[in-house]
Amino acid sequence: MSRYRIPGKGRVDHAAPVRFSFDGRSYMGLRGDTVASALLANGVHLMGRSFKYHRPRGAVTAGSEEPNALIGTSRGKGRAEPNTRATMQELRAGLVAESQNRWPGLGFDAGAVNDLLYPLFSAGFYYKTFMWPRAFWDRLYEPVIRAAAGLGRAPGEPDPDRYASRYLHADLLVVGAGPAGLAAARAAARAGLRVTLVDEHAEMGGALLSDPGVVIEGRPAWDWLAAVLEELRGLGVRLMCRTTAIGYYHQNMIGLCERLTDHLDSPPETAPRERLWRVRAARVVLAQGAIEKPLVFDGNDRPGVMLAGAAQTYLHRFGVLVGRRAAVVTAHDSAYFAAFDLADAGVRIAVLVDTRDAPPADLLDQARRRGIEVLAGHSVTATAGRLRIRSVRVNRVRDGQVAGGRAIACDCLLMSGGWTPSLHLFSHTKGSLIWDAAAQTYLPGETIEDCHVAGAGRGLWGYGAVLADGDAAGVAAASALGRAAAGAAPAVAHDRTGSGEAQRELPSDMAPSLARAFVDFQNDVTAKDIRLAVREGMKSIEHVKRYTTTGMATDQGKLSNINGLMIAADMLGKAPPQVGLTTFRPPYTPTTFGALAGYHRGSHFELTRKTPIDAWAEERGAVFEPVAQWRRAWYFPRPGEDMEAAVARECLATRASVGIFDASTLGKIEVAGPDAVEFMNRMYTNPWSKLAPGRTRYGLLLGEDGFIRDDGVIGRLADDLFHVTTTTGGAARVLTMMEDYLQTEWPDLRVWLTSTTEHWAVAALNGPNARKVLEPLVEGLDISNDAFPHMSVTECRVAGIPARLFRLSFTGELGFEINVPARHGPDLWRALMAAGAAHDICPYGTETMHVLRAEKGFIIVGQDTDGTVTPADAGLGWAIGKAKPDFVGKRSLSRPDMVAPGRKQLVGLLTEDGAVRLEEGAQIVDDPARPLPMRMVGHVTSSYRSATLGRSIAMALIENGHSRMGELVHVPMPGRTHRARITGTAFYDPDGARMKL
Amino acid sequence: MLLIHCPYCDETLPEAEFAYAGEAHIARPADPMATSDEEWRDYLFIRTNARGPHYERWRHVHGCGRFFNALRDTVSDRFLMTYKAGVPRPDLPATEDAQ
Amino acid sequence: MTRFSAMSLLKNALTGQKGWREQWPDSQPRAEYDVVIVGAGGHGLGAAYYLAKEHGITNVAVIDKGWLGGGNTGRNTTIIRSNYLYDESARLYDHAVDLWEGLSQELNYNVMYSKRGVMMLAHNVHDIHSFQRHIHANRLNGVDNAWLTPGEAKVFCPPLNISPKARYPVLGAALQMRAGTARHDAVAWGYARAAAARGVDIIQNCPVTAIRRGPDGAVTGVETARGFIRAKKVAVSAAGHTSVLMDSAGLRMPLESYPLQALVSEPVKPCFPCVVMSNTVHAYISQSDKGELVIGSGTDQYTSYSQRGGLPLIEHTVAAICEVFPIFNRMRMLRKWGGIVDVTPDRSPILGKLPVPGLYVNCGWGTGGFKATPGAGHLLAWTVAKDAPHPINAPFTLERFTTGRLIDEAAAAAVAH
Amino acid sequence: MQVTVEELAPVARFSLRVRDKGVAAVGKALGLTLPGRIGERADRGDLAVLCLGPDEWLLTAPEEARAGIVADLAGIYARAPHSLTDISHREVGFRISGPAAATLLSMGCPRDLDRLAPGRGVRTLFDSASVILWRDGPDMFRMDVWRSFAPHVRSLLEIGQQELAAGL
Repeated sequence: MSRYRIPGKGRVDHAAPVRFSFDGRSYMGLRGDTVASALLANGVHLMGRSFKYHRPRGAVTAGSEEPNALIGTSRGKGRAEPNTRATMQELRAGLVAESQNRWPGLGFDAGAVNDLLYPLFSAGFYYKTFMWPRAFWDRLYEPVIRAAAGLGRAPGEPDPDRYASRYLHADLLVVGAGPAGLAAARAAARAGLRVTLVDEHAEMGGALLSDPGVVIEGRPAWDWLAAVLEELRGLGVRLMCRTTAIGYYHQNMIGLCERLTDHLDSPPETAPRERLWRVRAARVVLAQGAIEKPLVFDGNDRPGVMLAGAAQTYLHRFGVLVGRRAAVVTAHDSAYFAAFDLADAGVRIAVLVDTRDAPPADLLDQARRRGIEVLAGHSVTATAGRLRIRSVRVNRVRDGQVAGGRAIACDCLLMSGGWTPSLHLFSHTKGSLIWDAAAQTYLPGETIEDCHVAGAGRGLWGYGAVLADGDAAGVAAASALGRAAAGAAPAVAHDRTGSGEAQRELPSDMAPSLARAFVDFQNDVTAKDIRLAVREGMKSIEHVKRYTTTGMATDQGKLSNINGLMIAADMLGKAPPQVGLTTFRPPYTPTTFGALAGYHRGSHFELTRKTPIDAWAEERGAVFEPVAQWRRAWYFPRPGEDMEAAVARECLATRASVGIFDASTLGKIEVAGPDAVEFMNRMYTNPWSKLAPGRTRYGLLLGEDGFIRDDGVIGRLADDLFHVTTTTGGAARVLTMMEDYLQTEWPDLRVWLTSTTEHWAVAALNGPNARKVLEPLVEGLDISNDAFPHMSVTECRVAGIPARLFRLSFTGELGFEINVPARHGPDLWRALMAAGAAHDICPYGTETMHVLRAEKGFIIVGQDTDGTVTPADAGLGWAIGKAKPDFVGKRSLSRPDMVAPGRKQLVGLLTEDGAVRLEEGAQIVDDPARPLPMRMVGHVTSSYRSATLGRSIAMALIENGHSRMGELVHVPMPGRTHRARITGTAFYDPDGARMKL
Repeated sequence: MLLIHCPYCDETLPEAEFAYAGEAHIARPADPMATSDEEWRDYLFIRTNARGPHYERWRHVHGCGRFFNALRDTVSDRFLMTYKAGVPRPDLPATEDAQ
Repeated sequence: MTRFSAMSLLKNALTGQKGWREQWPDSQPRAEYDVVIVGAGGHGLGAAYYLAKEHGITNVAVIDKGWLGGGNTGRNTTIIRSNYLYDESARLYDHAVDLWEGLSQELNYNVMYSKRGVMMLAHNVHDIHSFQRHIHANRLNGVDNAWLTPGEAKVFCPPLNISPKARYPVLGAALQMRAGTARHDAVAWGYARAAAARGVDIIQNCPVTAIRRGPDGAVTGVETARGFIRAKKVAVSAAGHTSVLMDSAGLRMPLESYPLQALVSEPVKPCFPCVVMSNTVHAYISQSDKGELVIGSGTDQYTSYSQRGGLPLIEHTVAAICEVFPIFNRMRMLRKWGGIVDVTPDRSPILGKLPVPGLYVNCGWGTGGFKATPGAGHLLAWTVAKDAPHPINAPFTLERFTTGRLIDEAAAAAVAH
Repeated sequence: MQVTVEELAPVARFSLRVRDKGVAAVGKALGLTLPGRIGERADRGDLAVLCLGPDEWLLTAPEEARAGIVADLAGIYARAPHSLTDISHREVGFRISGPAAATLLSMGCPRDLDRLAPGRGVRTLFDSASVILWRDGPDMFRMDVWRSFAPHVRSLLEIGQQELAAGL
């Protein structure tokens, strides 16, 4: 047992030693230790180096607000994380810990040279220099600055761990399981509320864990704690340890992050490492207590200098002495209790320095009884020691005059500047903070959320007061939800109350320019830096913070904000509230990315939608492309074929005989009801009244701004029933748009919309032999050209399956689209493949579909149009019902710039050299000889090698293109410029005879 | 994540089930072709962007599917009321000052 | 103004930094100015600086309801780039980049403009087409932007996951080398210091409550919390608060204000050399000179001035980052914050004169305002001084929403089908 | 904590849309009263009718009952115009049952399931998928998911089951 551990003391398991390593050295700790407590038990204070000056640092706290003792932790491949708080990380067998931001080692760190240059590296230093000569910034200064940045090292491998998330609903959420939180939870649970109680530490109890001497309801604190937890469990309260409330969001939604496995020696394989909880609580009680303030004096950052309350915690929770010969400096009564407890545990208290002239008599009395020398009205002006404090310099102060000091030897220095109520979550609610001039601290004011701050969080001190307040908060929450609740403020004996005074820098006889009195430990911001910032005109705390980086370290100012504010206010001669308070921002403590990402990693990052035919295509070795959320078969390469070869073969086979294509992803909307045709007339540009049942028509949909939004073939199955198809990516958008108009503009129309996209599987059969393949499978229907002409639709049975059969063509060949209920999709597909075998039926993918339609000059919305294209621009003026008084987007088509000359219009483009395929997105110019910036008249929207035509083809949007037929344009590419001629868009079978076979 | 009361479901439910649908009470002109370019611009683009109580539309897209109207304070993000589509625009609750 | 130089730095190092004076005075408003600029962000302060320097107009006040640089200037992810598609946009943003390059020297204030390169990821065929279109247009506009294969992208940004098995595989990237980041606060402070040195009054914590017009309809000044301030020219550069102000001048704007969130990780040693953007998965990331990963999120779906923003958006943003950079999964989010961005129907800014004589506006920058800071300030100053737009901002009028000549970059990157 | 997830056999599903006077007529044709409040459900033998919206109901019935339902409602269309759309193949059904059923669903469903009483059902969200969630009993839920979303939902539920099995 190490010389700093008291046998049998604390809440650690003395029978369960745990081995771990720090910077390669092996140490022994106990189950229940944190890394910090275990290292302290081994006499190790030096745990890290500061950000800027690389000064040696030790743990200054025992909690999540720790700014100094940040370490790298790891357990095997891919399981390493930087900047872990040694004060929060529980010991686990085999834990590997490493110090950070030092080279070659923690004891000797070359970076410490910065510490010698501190006179140069003042606040705002970077903004004033590194500007000359200009070129040096990119090449020299910035690389050097960046190389010096950061604390720990980022992980280098993907994270093998899992993360989880859940929603949780509660009547009352209590944040913080200290005395106030426990009392609140108990009162509310007794009244029958659904209560959740969370605490960021490994066990519940908060301050009680560090004050076992207090007696509550006749029981020693720890017995009372055990009993209360037992009762809460019995009442069905959800108790969550190792759970941090990270943020307070709208209407009482609180984000919790629960750490599930980092403390386990060997977690279950499938267990998540952390879980994010999205809690919605009717009421919230914030009982997060208060955070002890450091004092600001020269050398207040030396290893061994620590908050008094932290020393008390290490003693009682972990049975660890932070030193053998302690000095104490305080502006608050609470440090006396820490001193007393340490003294009673055998620590020699070398001196207790109180900045106040007249500390409470009873404390002085208790000190005297313990033989502790108390120096009231004194200041600490310096400390000595390189990697660990060796002595402290103490000076008497009378009416602002600082007398000469004397050095007092010590191996640790406990400090207390008083306590800051923890109001981070409260201020996430945008709640107002009120400055309490007496206590020199901010207290919670008004908030719009149903939230109540209890206990030390609102400035109360002493267990009796805090417990009573928590109990009252629980009662209030219950009655707010209409539950009668009887309060039971617990009686407390041996209470520890107290008060203190607020300090800025402690008075010193040292020249201010030489004092290294730290306000923000991690970022190495000193009192001097803050005063300099103010002198340079940084008059708001926001400016001071950003200029000096105080409060921007990983503790987010939990230790430094108030001290920084007091000093800035002093410098400005204003009251702190006039200088403001930097807003606390979520999360309360740094939160693992993985926990926020939760399940949304890898294949679950976003779902992939697959059609009923997908499995068949995969079997066939299809290459897939993502389209919106879907994956679609792109092409079906045969052994040895690349994409171009496969697509060429698929195109030729389809034009020569027959091809089959999975069109299931097309959006489908059933438009039904007596007013269906009127609705269609208002939504789409086309006229629908005269479309007979059994017939189909190409439909064009605009936005109200007049630009093309979507298109698709629409079939009229009955007078009051339309089968609308949309683009794959547009399906959801179009339905939403239709519902919007229907519900809010035309609620009088008797028509209903239903998405049937996923009810149907769709096989598109194209090619001169399409009918030969389909005919034998169709029951009770003549599909000859006369009986079932181009652009027809009907219901029938295909291969024994009830189907909706369309005759249409997106390829320019004779075409059918067979819709069958999705589960029967594979059967239909197999039947068609079998029937098609005699005709060498060729499955083709989206790329071939694109080429075939481009050869015909059919557009693809989103490729040949881009959200700035009108029907006229796209050459689709024919699709507009001229006689219709109105349809969505009609009015915008007559806005001045929509009819002005110079609009970009869709045309065909044929390169002079047919072997050249233009790049999609290539820009078009009239005069490639001009210097840059060159005037561009348009761009290539679609471009393919057409195996059918034996040359390349392209479509393009070109200024006034429709009136420039036959003209030559130029397409400048890196290296060379291509010449191309403007043509119509129909390259293949322009009069469409083949579709009507 | 906001909590939103759906006037059709008559339940207060998480924002995740809802989709915002822009400012409310901007009716499409009965005869768009009769509007001036400026009137049409106002319908298409001009928005109040109120700082304070804001009349707006939401859709309970992962619920009853209905579009409805809401009055929400854009400073606090608090919903002051929600009401069914087609209900005439209600006056501001007296308690709320319009910032 | 104490000039920053090696000498002044050394002198102060030896004298305990005693020599530094106020970088800008916290001025009290005077009764009248030639020009009042509403909004002391980078844009507004920049405009004041260029009015004084390039147009000799020094009787200028920049008025802000809070502290200077406390709005979106100090609440963004500091990405600077100019590889926009349309000629109008490309010129606008490239003009800004030109000014960024010499800004530290111009202002004698190190704004840490870091040309580390901005790489935009393509995750599907449609992205590729869209990026190719950008790259070709940029090349002919003289804007640098180059196509990288996945392998090249990985070399440029080692943490990138280019596995073809990814849900959103990286199929390539567009890289603008000249693009990068800058230290956002320093931009506001640098302009403030340089403008103040030329006589501009910077008036903080003084909310402008209304814009006043005379009987002839022309602007006469602004009402503020500290009384009426006379001015024949008023330029509003107040981002999310523009609608409310313009309303007082009887102008209704095509603007909506949305909450935009961003976040940073704990600081780590340099591991991320450039800026990466993925519009498809919504991931925007770089590493600050302090070592924090700076990550941009999207806007919440509803208009708001609350500066709160929800958790789901943060969850999605971080998931997107971890999808593209799986090694960051165990990193930790240090803090997130919210800004208010004003968005126009075509997501391009409005920068120019208004129908009201003497009234000028600079707004609608949406999520992209920081990158334009010097350019916007420069062009706003020109427009105010000459009472006519500079050719570069001439297309960015309010009228375009009446005539239909929108500048819609987002629509141009329409969704694939 | 115990929970099982199983995919259910196909059933006939219809989206029924009707309003005003039509509601009563359609109910009559179906031999029941269409529940008037969103989330309420009515049953007649194997036929279940769930009210999803002010003018929207979901009908589920054995597949062999499909033709009958279509014929019954076609008969009254003239009197009571409505929309009856067959969506049998659009969705896949899962049953989630066991003491931990609600906990499992809480990994993706933002609703307070304590407020979804047995015998009720609603359209809601599971992760990114719009689903219809039926509560058939205190520990028994049914979830209808669009076909192409089902594998994603199923896979998430399996991950959740593993978490519960691991006890964390």
